[in-house]
Amino acid sequence: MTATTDLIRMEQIDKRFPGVHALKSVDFDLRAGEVHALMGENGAGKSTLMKCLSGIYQPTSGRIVIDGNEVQLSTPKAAQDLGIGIIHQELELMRDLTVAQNIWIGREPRLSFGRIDEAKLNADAAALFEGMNVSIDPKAPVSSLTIARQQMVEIAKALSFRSRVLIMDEPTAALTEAEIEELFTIIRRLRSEGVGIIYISHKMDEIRRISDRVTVMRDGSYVGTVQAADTPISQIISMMVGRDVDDEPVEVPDLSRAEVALEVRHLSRGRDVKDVTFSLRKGEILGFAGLMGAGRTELARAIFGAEPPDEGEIVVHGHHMTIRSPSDAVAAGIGYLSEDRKHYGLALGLDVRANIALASLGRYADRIGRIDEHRLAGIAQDYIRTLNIRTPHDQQQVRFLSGGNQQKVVIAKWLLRDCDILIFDEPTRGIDVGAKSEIYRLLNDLAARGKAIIVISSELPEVLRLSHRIAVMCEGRLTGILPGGAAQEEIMALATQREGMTAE
Amino acid sequence: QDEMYIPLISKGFQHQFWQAVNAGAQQAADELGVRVTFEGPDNESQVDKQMDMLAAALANKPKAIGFAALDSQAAIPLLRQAQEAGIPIIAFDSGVDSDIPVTTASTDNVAAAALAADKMAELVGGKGKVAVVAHDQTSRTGVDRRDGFVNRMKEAHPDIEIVAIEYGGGDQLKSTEITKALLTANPDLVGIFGTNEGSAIGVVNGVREMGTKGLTIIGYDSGKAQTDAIREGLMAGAITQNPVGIGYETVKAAVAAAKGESVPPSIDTGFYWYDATNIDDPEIAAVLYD
Amino acid sequence: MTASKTDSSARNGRRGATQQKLLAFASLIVLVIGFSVANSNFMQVSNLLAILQAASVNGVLAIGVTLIIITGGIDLSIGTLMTFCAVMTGVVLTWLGAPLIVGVVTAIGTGALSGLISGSLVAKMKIPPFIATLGMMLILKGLSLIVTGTRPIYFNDTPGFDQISRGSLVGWVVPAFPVPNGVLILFVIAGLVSWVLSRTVLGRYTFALGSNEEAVRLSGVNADAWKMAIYAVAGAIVGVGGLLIASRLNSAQPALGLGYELEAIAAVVIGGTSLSGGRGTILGTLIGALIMAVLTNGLRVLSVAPEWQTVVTGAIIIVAVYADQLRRRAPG
Amino acid sequence: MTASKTDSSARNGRRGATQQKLLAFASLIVLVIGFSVANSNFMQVSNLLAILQAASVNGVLAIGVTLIIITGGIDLSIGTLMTFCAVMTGVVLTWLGAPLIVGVVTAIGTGALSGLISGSLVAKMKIPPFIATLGMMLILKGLSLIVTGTRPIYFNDTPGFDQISRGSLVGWVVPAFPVPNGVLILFVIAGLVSWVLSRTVLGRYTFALGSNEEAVRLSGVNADAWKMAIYAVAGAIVGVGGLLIASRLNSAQPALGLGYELEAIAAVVIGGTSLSGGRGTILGTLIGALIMAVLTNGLRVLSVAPEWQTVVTGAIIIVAVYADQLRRRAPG
Ligand SMILES: Nc1ncnc2c1ncn2[C@@H]1O[C@H](COP(=O)(O)OP(=O)(O)OP(=O)(O)O)[C@@H](O)[C@H]1O
Ligand SMILES: Nc1ncnc2c1ncn2[C@@H]1O[C@H](COP(=O)(O)OP(=O)(O)OP(=O)(O)O)[C@@H](O)[C@H]1O
Ligand SMILES: [Mg+2]
Ligand SMILES: [Mg+2]
Repeated sequence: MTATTDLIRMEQIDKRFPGVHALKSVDFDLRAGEVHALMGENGAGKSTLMKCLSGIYQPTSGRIVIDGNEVQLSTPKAAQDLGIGIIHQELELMRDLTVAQNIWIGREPRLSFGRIDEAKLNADAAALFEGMNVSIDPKAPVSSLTIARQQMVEIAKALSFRSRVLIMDEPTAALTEAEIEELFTIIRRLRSEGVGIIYISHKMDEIRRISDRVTVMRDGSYVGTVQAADTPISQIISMMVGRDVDDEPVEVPDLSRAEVALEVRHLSRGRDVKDVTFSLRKGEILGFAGLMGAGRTELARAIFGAEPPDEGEIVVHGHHMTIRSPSDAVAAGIGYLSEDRKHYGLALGLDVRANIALASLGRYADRIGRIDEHRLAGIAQDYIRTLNIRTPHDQQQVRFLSGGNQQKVVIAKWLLRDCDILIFDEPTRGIDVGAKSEIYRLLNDLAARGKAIIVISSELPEVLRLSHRIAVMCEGRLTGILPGGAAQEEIMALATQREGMTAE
Repeated sequence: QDEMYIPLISKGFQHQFWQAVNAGAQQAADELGVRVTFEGPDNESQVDKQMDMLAAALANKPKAIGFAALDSQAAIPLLRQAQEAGIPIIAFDSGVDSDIPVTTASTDNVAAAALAADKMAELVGGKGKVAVVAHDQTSRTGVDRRDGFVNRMKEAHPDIEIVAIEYGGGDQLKSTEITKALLTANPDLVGIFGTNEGSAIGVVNGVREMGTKGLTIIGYDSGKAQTDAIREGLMAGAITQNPVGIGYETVKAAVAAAKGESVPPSIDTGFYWYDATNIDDPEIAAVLYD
Repeated sequence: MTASKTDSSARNGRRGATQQKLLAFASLIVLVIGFSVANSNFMQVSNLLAILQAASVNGVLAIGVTLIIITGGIDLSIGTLMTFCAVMTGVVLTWLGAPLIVGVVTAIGTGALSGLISGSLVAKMKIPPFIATLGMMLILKGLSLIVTGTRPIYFNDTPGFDQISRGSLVGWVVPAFPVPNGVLILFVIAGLVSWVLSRTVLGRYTFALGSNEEAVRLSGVNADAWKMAIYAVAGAIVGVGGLLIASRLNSAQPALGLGYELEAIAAVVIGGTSLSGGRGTILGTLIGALIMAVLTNGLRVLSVAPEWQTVVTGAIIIVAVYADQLRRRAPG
Repeated sequence: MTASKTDSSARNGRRGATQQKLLAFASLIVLVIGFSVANSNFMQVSNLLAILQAASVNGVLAIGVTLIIITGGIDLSIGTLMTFCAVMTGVVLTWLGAPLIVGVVTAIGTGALSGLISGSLVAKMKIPPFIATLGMMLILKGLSLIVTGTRPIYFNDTPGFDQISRGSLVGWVVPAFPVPNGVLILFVIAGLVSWVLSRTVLGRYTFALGSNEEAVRLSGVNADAWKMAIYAVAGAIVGVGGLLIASRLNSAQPALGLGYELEAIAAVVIGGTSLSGGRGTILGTLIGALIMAVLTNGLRVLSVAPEWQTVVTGAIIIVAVYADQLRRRAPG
C-alpha cells in the first residue's frame, strides 16, 4: 500500500448547468488502495463530480490531476484509457443484448474478418461472475433480468476493465444483503490489490463497514474529509444535512378492530407469484421482505393490474374487484410506486409539476378539460417544500434532477393521488438519510390517517423500522407473516424457505 | 374458359384519361364478348412495377395483351416472352420501339402539342411570353407534349418566348401553386399551356385565385373542370385525344389478332382542338369525358 | 438561496424557449429577405397571400400530425385521409344534396373516425404507428377511388363551398389585405390546438405519452383511451384539411394526397418538434409550414430549374433542422 | 435457484425467436396456398420466378434498411439512392465506356458514399434520421434528374449488363428452375448480411446502438464512427439494389424510386424487426419482402381491381404485423 501518493486530485472543480450551479469549487482526492466514500444529500453533486472524473461532463473550471499530470477527460474513452472505471447510478445497459455482450461491448475478442469470438466472450463473462460468486447466465438477454441482477451485470462490467480507479455510484441501491456482502468482498480484494475506489451510497452502515475516508458534500460545495474509523455516523450525517436527524422506532398500533382494506386471495401469476394470500387493514403498514427475485415486485404489479394475475381474487373494502389494468386499480383506490422510476415512474421529459400531477390530473381540470395550472403550481411547490426536492423551480424537467430527487417526485405523485391503499416498492432507493427519515415519518402519518400501506424493501432495517407486520416471500410464495418486532434471523429463515408452508 | 381474356397494362389507372380508355375497352369487351382487365402503376415513373404487372398478366395465359409501355426498351424481354408463348401484343397510347406489337393504337402527342402551340400563337397574337405547366419531366407523354409544344413554338412562332417550364406531377393543387408562382415571377405572361387534365385545372385554379385577367390558357384532355372553364371563357380551348377510341380500338384489334385475323399496322385514334365554339358539336362531344 | 436560483433559472428556461421560437422565425425571415432581394416580384402582397394560401393545407395537416408526433407516434395516412374526407364531403353534398354544414361535419367526422381507427390499431392492437398508418394510408387511398369510381366529384351545385377556402372574411374588413379564409382557418386551428396542448388534460397526456407511455399507464391513466382520443382529434384536424383542399379545387380529387404526409412531417420537424416524442409546439409547426411554402414558392419565382428545386429543398430542410440542433445544444 | 430460472427464461427467448420466424413463414405459406387455390395459374414455375424476381430489388433495399432500423434509425432515401446508383453506373458504363466491373464498383461505391453522408448527418450533426434521410431523398432525386438531363440512360452498349439480374446461373445447372441471378444475388446478400449481423463487431454494434446508444457511448465505443459505418454498409447494399434494377430495366430511369422506401420498410417490419431498434433479423426481412411480392402478384393474377388491390394490401400489412404482435405477446 502506497498510501501517501495521490492517484487522483480534483481541484476547485466548478460545474454549471443552465439554471443550476451543481459544483462549486469542489476538491477531492483519491489514493491507491483506499475506499473513499463520497457522501451528501440528494442533489449535493456527487454524481456530477464523478461524471466529470469519468469524461462524461467537462467541468466549467478546475483541474483534474492524475499521477501528477493535469489531464483533459473529454470522452468516456479518455477516462477509461487512464484506468478510470465507473458504475453508473442509473443503469446503462443495452437491454436487447445478452449479459456477456453487454460486459464486453467495445472490447470484443476478435477473430479474423471482424468476427467475434462468442465462445471466449461467454467464457470470460462466466469467469468474471465466478470471481464475484454470483450465478448469472452470460447468454441471458439483459431485458430478462431484474434490476438487481442488472446491477450485478453493471458491476461485473466495471470490474472487467481492471481499472486503477473504480467509481461506484450507489451500487447497492438495488441489492439485498447477500449481494452486498459479495460486493464488499470484491471491494476489499480490489483495495488490497491497490485499486482506488470511490464509493457513493446513502446507506450509512455501509460507510462504516467498507470505507477508509469520507468526503462530504452539501449543495454542490465541499464540506470536509474525515477518517471513517474515528468519526461517528451522527457527525457525518450532520455534516451532510447541517443538522441532526432523529429516528424514532416504530410503535405498532392496535389494529385488530380496524377494517380490512385489502384482501388478496390465492393470487398467482406465471412462475413468479404462486398462490399468495394475505390481508391488509386500514392504518396498517405491511412490510414485504425477501431475497432478490423473490417475486415481491411481481406480486405488487399483479395486484395493481400492470401484469394482470392468472388466478386469484382481490377484495377491496369488502368488494370483489376485477383489476385488469392500472387504471382499474387506481379507480379501486390502489396506488403503486414502482421500483424502477426511470422506466415506470417518471415522464423524464416533463417538468416536476406535470409529473406530480400525472396521476391526479382529472381532479384539477374543469368540464372541458382545462387544467387549473395555478392550483397545480401551488400544490407542486408544497410538495417540493415538504419533501425537500432539490429543483430550481417546479417547471424544471425531471431528467435534470438528481436520482434521489427524482424518486421524491414519484412519491409526491402518489401522495397527491391520495389512494386508500398504497404499495411502495423500494420507496427509499437512492434517497439520502435525511429524506429517508422524512419519508418514514410520512408513511407513518399516512397510516395514522387510515391508509393501508404495503412497503416492499430489500433493506431489512427499513422493513423492521417501518412495518407493523412483515410478510416474507421466497420464490414467488408467501412463506410467512411475522409481527412487527420480529428478529432478523426469523425473516432470513423464511426468506430462504424453499418448501412453502401456507401463510397464516 | 370459353371467354377470351385480354389484360390491358396501362401507364396508370387513377387519372380520368385512363378511366376513359378503360371505358372504351370495356365497351368493346361487352360488344365482342371478351373479358378485359385494366391496370397500371400509380405514376408514370414506375417502370419496373409495370413489368411486374406484365409478368402477372402473362401468368394467366391471356389470348392477347394490350400494353402502353412506360419504357419500351425495358419491357422488351417480357414482350419477347409473350411473343414466344404466341400471345399477340397490342400497343396503345404510345408505341413500343420494337416489331413485337402487331399494331399500335395511339395519339401522336407531339403533333397534338404542336397544334396547341399553333392555337396559342394565334390567340396571343403571335408574340409575348408563355409558360408550360407540364405533368411529368420524364414520362413519354410528358416529354412529347412539352417538346411538341416548345419545338413548334421555336420553329413557327419565333416571337413567342417560353419563359418557364414547371412540373406539377398532374397534381391539381401543386399545379395551382406553380401557376401562382409563375404569375408572380412573370407579370407579363400572356399564355399558359397545361399538358394534362390535372395540370390544366391547376392552371385555371391558379389564375382564378390570382385574379389575373386576359391570360390565354390552353389545356389538354377533358374532364368536367376543363369543359366548364372553357364554357366560362377562362380557358381558351384544349386538345383532346380520343381515349375511349383508344381503349375500344385496342380491344378490337386484340380480339382480331387473337383469332388470327389481320390487323392494320397502326391505328391513329386522332386528336382534336376544342373550344367554346365547337364543344357541343357531336363529334367533339363524343370524345370528351367527364 | 434556492429561491434566488429558482427565479434566475426559471427566467432562463423561459428565455430559452422564446429564443428557440425567435430563431426558427429567423430562418423564415432569412428566407423571405433572401428571395425578396433575389427577385423583387417576390414581395408583392398577392404573392405573400399566395404563399399563405399554399401553406394552409399543408399547415393544417402538419398541425394534426404534430399531436401524433408529440405522443411519439407518426401518421403516414394524413395525405390520403385528407382526400378521403374530401371525397365523403363530396358524397354528402353533391350526391345526396345535403346542406353545406352537413358537408363540414362529414369531413371532420370522417377524419375523426379514421383517426380513431388508427388510434385503436396503435393503442389497443399495439401495431407500431408507422405500420398501422401505412396500412391506413393504402386503405384510404383505395377507398377514395372506390367510392368515387375514380372520378372527381365537383361541388358546382353547392354554392359557397369554394368560399370556405377562397373567400375572404378578412378582406371584407381590411380590403387591402384580403387574407383567404383558408389561411384564417389555419391560424384559428393553430391557436385552438396550441391552447389544447398547453392548457388541457388532453394536451398534457399528449406530452406525457410521448415522454414515457409506461409511466402514464402505471399512474392509473387509461393511456390507450387517451391515445385513441389524440389520434381522433388529429384525424378531425386532417378532416378540416380535406375541406380546405376540396374547397380550393372546388372538387374532391380521389387520386390526390399521397406524398402530402411527408411534406407535413417535414414541416413539423423543421418547426422543432422531436420525432421521438414528448416535445413540440404548434407555433413551431406553423413556422415550419411557412418555411416550406416560402421555399417552394421562392424557388419557383426565381425560376430555378425544377430538378434543382428538389435538391435545394432537400438541403434546406437538413440545414434548418441542423440550425435548430445547434441552437438547442448551445445552452447545454 | 435463480440460475435455473434465468436459464429457463433464456431458453424461452430462444424458442420464441424460432417460433416467430416459423410463424412469419406461416403467413407466407398461407398466402401462397390461398392464391393457388383461388387461381391455379398462380402456382406455375414461371409465375413463382416472376414473384422472386419482383421481390429481388425490394428485398435488397429492405435488407439495407434493416441494418439502419436495427440501430433505431430510419432511411427514407433508399428509393432515390437506388436510382442515383443506377444513374452513376449508367454514366461510367455508357457515357464513359468503362468495363462492366467498374460499373458494379461505381454503384456500390456511390451507395456507400451516400450512406456515409447520411450517417454523418445523423451521427455527427445529430439530425434525426427521418429528416436527414428525407433531405437526402430529395437531394438524390434531384441529382439523378440533373446528371441524366431527365432522360433514361440505356445500357445497350454494355453487353451482359442485363444478365446481372436477368441471366440465370442456376438455370445453367438446373434447367427446370431457372432462378434469375437477381434472386440469387438477393439470397447471397441476405446470407452475407445475416452473418455480419450475428457474427461480427459491426453487427454487434448495430444491435447495441439500437438498444441503448448512450450506453454504447459510455462504454467508450466510438459510437458515431460505427453508426456512420453502418449507414455506409446499408448504402452499399442499396447500391446493389441500384445495379439490379438498372440491369432489369437495361436502363437507368432517373425518375424512379420515390415510394420504394416505404415498401422496403414495410417488408422489414412485417418481417418482425422493431422500428424502435435493437431487434431484427434478415431472414425475417426476406420473408417480409416475399410476403409483399406474393401479395402484389397474387392480387394481380386474381385480377382484383387495382383500387381494391391497394385496400387489401393495406389491410394485410396491418394484419400481418398484428399477428406478429400476438405471437410475441403470447409467451410474455
Ligand atoms: N444535466 C443536468 N442539467 C441540469 N441540472 C443538472 C444536470 N445534472 C445534474 N443537475 C443538477 O445538479 C445537481 C447535482 O446533481 P447530482 O446528480 O450530482 O446529485 P447527487 O449528489 O448525485 O444526488 P443523488 O444522491 O440524488 O444521486 C442537482 O441539483 C441536479 O438537479
Ligand atoms: N422484466 C422482467 N422480465 C423477465 N422476468 C422478470 C422481469 N422482472 C422480474 N422477472 C422475474 O420475476 C421474478 C421475480 O422478480 P421480482 O422483481 O418480482 O422480485 P423481487 O422480490 O421484487 O426482487 P427485486 O429485489 O429483484 O426487485 C424474478 O426471478 C425474475 O426472473
Ligand atoms: Mg447521484
Ligand atoms: Mg422488486
